Amino acid sequence: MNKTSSQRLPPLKRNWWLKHRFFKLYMLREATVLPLVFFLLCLMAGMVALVQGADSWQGWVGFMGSPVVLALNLLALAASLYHAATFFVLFPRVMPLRIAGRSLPDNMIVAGQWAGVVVVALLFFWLLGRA
Amino acid sequence: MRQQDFDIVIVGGGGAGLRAAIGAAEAAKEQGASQRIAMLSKVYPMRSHTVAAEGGAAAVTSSDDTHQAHFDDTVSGGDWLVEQGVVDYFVHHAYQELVQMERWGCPWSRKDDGQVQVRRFGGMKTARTWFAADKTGFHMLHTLFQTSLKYPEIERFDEYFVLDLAVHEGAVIGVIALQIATGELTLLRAKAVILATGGAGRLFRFNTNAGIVTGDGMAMAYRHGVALRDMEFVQYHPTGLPGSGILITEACRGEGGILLNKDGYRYLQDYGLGPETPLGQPENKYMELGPRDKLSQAFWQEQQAGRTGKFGDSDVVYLDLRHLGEKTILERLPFICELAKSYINVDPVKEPIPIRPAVHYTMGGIETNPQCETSITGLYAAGECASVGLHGANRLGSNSLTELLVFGRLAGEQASRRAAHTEWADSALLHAQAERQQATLARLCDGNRSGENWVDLKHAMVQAMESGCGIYRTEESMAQALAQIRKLRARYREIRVNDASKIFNTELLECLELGCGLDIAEASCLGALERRESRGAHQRLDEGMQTRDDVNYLKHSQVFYQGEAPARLHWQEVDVRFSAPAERAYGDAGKGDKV
Amino acid sequence: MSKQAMSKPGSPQAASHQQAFDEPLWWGLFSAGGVCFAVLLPAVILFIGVLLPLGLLPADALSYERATALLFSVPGFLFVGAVVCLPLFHAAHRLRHGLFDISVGRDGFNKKLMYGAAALLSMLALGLVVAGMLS
Amino acid sequence: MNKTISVKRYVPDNAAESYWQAFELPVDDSTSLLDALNHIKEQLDSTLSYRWSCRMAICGSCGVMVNGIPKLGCKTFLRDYDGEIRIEPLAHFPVQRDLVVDMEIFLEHLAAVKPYLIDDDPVKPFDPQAPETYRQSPAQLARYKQFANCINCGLCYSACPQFGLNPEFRGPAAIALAHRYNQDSRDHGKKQRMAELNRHEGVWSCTFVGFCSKVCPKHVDPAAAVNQGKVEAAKHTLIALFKGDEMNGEGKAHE
Ligand SMILES: Cc1cc2nc3c(=O)[nH]c(=O)nc-3n(C[C@H](O)[C@H](O)[C@H](O)COP(=O)(O)OP(=O)(O)OC[C@H]3O[C@@H](n4cnc5c(N)ncnc54)[C@H](O)[C@@H]3O)c2cc1C
Ligand code: SF4
Ligand code: F3S
Ligand code: FES
Repeated sequence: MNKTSSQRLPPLKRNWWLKHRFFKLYMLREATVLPLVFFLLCLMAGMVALVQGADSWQGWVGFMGSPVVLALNLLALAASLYHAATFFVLFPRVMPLRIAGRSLPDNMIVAGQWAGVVVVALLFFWLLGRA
Repeated sequence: MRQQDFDIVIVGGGGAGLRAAIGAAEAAKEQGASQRIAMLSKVYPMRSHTVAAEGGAAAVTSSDDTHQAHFDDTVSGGDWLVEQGVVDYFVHHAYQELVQMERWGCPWSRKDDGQVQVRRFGGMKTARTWFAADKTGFHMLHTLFQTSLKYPEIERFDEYFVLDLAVHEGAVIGVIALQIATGELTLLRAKAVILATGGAGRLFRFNTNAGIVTGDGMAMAYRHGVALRDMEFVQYHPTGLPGSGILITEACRGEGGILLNKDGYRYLQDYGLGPETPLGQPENKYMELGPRDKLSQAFWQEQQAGRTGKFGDSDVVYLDLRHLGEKTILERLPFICELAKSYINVDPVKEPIPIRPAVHYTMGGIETNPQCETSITGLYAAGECASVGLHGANRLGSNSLTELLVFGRLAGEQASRRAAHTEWADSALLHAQAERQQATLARLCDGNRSGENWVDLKHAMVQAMESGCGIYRTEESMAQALAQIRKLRARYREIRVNDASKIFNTELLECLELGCGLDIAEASCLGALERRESRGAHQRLDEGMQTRDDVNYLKHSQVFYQGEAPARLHWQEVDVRFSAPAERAYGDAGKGDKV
Repeated sequence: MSKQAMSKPGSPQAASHQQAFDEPLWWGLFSAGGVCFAVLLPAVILFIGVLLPLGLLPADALSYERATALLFSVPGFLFVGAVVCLPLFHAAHRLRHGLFDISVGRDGFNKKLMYGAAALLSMLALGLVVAGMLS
Repeated sequence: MNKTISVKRYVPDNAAESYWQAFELPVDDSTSLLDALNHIKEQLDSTLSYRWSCRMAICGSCGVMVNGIPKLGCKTFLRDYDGEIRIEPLAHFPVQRDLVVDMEIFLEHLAAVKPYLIDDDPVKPFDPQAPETYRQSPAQLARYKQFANCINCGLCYSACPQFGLNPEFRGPAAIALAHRYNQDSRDHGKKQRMAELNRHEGVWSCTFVGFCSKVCPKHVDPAAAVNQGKVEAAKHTLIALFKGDEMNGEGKAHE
């Protein structure tokens, strides 16, 4: 009582996350949304192009093939996989699944989610991969 | 100097202190009174030593158990040096207190049908020990602490070191405390004070106790004329880790762990605890489930005979759990695995754990009557610091956690009732005593004085206690220890603190604790020397004193403080109204025990 | 005395605490978006962002006609919801907190900015699908 | 073998600034950091202040930063460190002196979440004359057991940047404790606790950095608790919306 509880430290400096590997990886995880946003904006541009007609659409496909855009989207692909890797391990901790009172082992849940990624990819292959 | 007024002041935030605080708050509510309760502790309550208790808390639970049986176990466990009326009260109130804990959320381990599970414990005839995995004390302390947050009338003074009681004309009028963070003195005026400051295991070099278990409260009451009772009885726990002394709970043996000497032999059968019980079928009061004093003594005998192994520079025997199987070990004794792995790098699933006895529990303490009141009006004591008369010459494992609850509550209720019809004393009286404290502190921290170093004195004290008052004692060893302690007390008057800072001065606290330790160490040695018999934890090797002598020594020792002069000892009759002293027998020899 | 006073239940302070009823919504959108980002986006980026521009898909896989047919439909509407809108909210949430992490701006404002942008863009995206379906 | 450890010292009534002090001391395989500090205090410099008590990783007193990571001194062994060992007080708490930090705010956060069993209208009230326990199956116990193992050491607060950025954040241990009671089959206080958790400074300040769980010496996984708390808070909000309950404050007149 009457101790120093009113005492407060100044909040962290903005470079706090550079001090430890764990925090850098955290920031990297958070930063995966940057290339994601870029890709989403590309995608929306594509939709605009699609509404505008076949020529714009072709133009957009070309735009997507320009080296910088392609590189950024490759980055987005990597980001989505890194995001998946970090996100999937969180899931069983946020929502532990219990079957008959026993909780499902975490690695099973994680494996299940990766299976989902593969299934989606197969679906796309089925839809777009064949002529 | 700041002064604040409270109806009840509780010194100590361990199991006993917290239960007393809640008990007092409830009692005040019942009386329709509004009372302010202060609880002081030199550490945050959840750091108190109760947190380290592992094994469990006893109460008659299953339908085939009886109060009489728990009574008999406790009385014979204490080698008849117990207050039988107190034990009777205890066994009849144990169960309701454990249920109350459950109602407050304590995560007791459960049976499949949802009822609370009990385990076996040393010296208890039947399984009656409630447990929360192997962290019973931890869960009890946190449950009590968290529950105490419900009561706005309990005001906490965390990290306040209580220096002294204020006493006037035979009645307690308050306490004087040091706020550790600032070094400021605070006066708390009170109508009733409860001491719940825990034991004094740190008097000894090799012990299972936390660093804060230094007997401060015992010294405070003692210096004001209250008797310390039965201080010669110090429990050695048979299973401490070599090096640190960290406790490996008795529950390991309750679950079926066995003790082996270096030849892999279950040596306990040679010490009146046999015959050998089959592996995986522990039987109460046999072999590994004999009482702690007998087991520690057996270790000593094996050591003398050269049948102990070595771990580092400690002589050790081995606690083998492997036959219990990985699943049971990890489920029932997870904390033990963690401790053994971290502190000695042994995995109990794969290897036997090297262990040795270590000082564990202070049976004696501040003498109180069965209502927890001391000879000073308005001053109560409960928990390990008190000698209400429950443990006698040897405490049974898992009785003390229950004691905290039963007598913590009782002390709280009694204090609340007294406070209801007591007035505060004149503030001037407190201030006068506080001034004296301030002067003492100033002298201690006076950097211009050369003086004794607390580290030297502390090492000399624990050394003296260990060699003089160990598992086995002789007239000569105890006389030497007593003489040494008296010398150290004289040297302590010249002690000096190097650290002049007022803020969080832990060196000052060490010195204050050492002063307390030395005073009660004298009481402990004196009681030991004068008790010329062997009883419970007090075992002599002297000719003619190796057995119990009920004619001369069926008596409590009481030691009275005499300032700088040597302390004085008296003998006090024991309450044996229900059960006459009998042979204390275990193993097959104990079969004839009445049930 | 401050300590006890603060910590007691029912103290005036407790009552003045504001619950954050909007946060569950943002967090729900963030989580759903996170799942989509993790499960759907790798394939989407791979096929549309990489294979398509590299010409590694069969020629008519995403020809103008096929693309229009696929997108301007009810499944297409759902696709945009899952692949564009929810991930937008996911990104908005992380950006908002990221700005707080590096002490940029005030959270109250960042929050409006981020979720507002995500909402606008989402409406735009869904609007495009509807426009496509109507035309 | 000898090792050197550097300790960050700060004694406000002697000097306004903190400074580093190096100590060389003998160590063996079982020397814990706490042993080393005790050695320093007894043999090298008695003015060094730090907290400790149980020396067996259960009382939660002895948290410090070891090379920038929060650790229990008594559960950190010098055998695991080859290079330099730098000891600092726990991060994100105001330093009182040397390795001692002010934990008051942590205790405020703990107390604020009502960390006790709430059952205002029990089916069978407790009766000392005929005491009866609740029933709780081992499976029900298992739902909260892990979260009941917190020793209040505060390491997770030093690990959590969100607490560092905003000390009003209730923080991992307090929320884990609230979750422990919310998950307890005997408890009926979830609604009252939700009023506290469903705040910006409650569960919503957490961005699942997850370092709290990494450093937790008791495997409480507070990060999981906080984020399960988000699910609960979301459910609570939905229910409140549908029921049109009075949503701020303490819920019903429970006190
Ligand atoms: C390792 C271990 C395991 C044990 N296991 C069991 C078991 O399984 N079953 C069982 O029944 N018993 C067990 N015991 C015994 C039991 O735990 C203790 O007897 C009991 O916890 C003591 O509780 P207490 O409340 O009296 O004191 P403590 O919990 O020690 O609390 C003492 C309090 O007093 C305060 N205090 C002390 N001095 C001062 C001062 N000068 N100023 C201010 N405050 C002060 C402290 O801060 C603390 O809050 C075990 C003991 C040990 C050592
Ligand atoms: S959750 Fe873990 S790290 Fe945090 S206070 Fe509790 S025990 Fe310590
Ligand atoms: S580190 Fe902090 S942000 Fe959340 S997951 Fe742990 S509380
Ligand atoms: S000293 Fe108790 S946790 Fe380290």
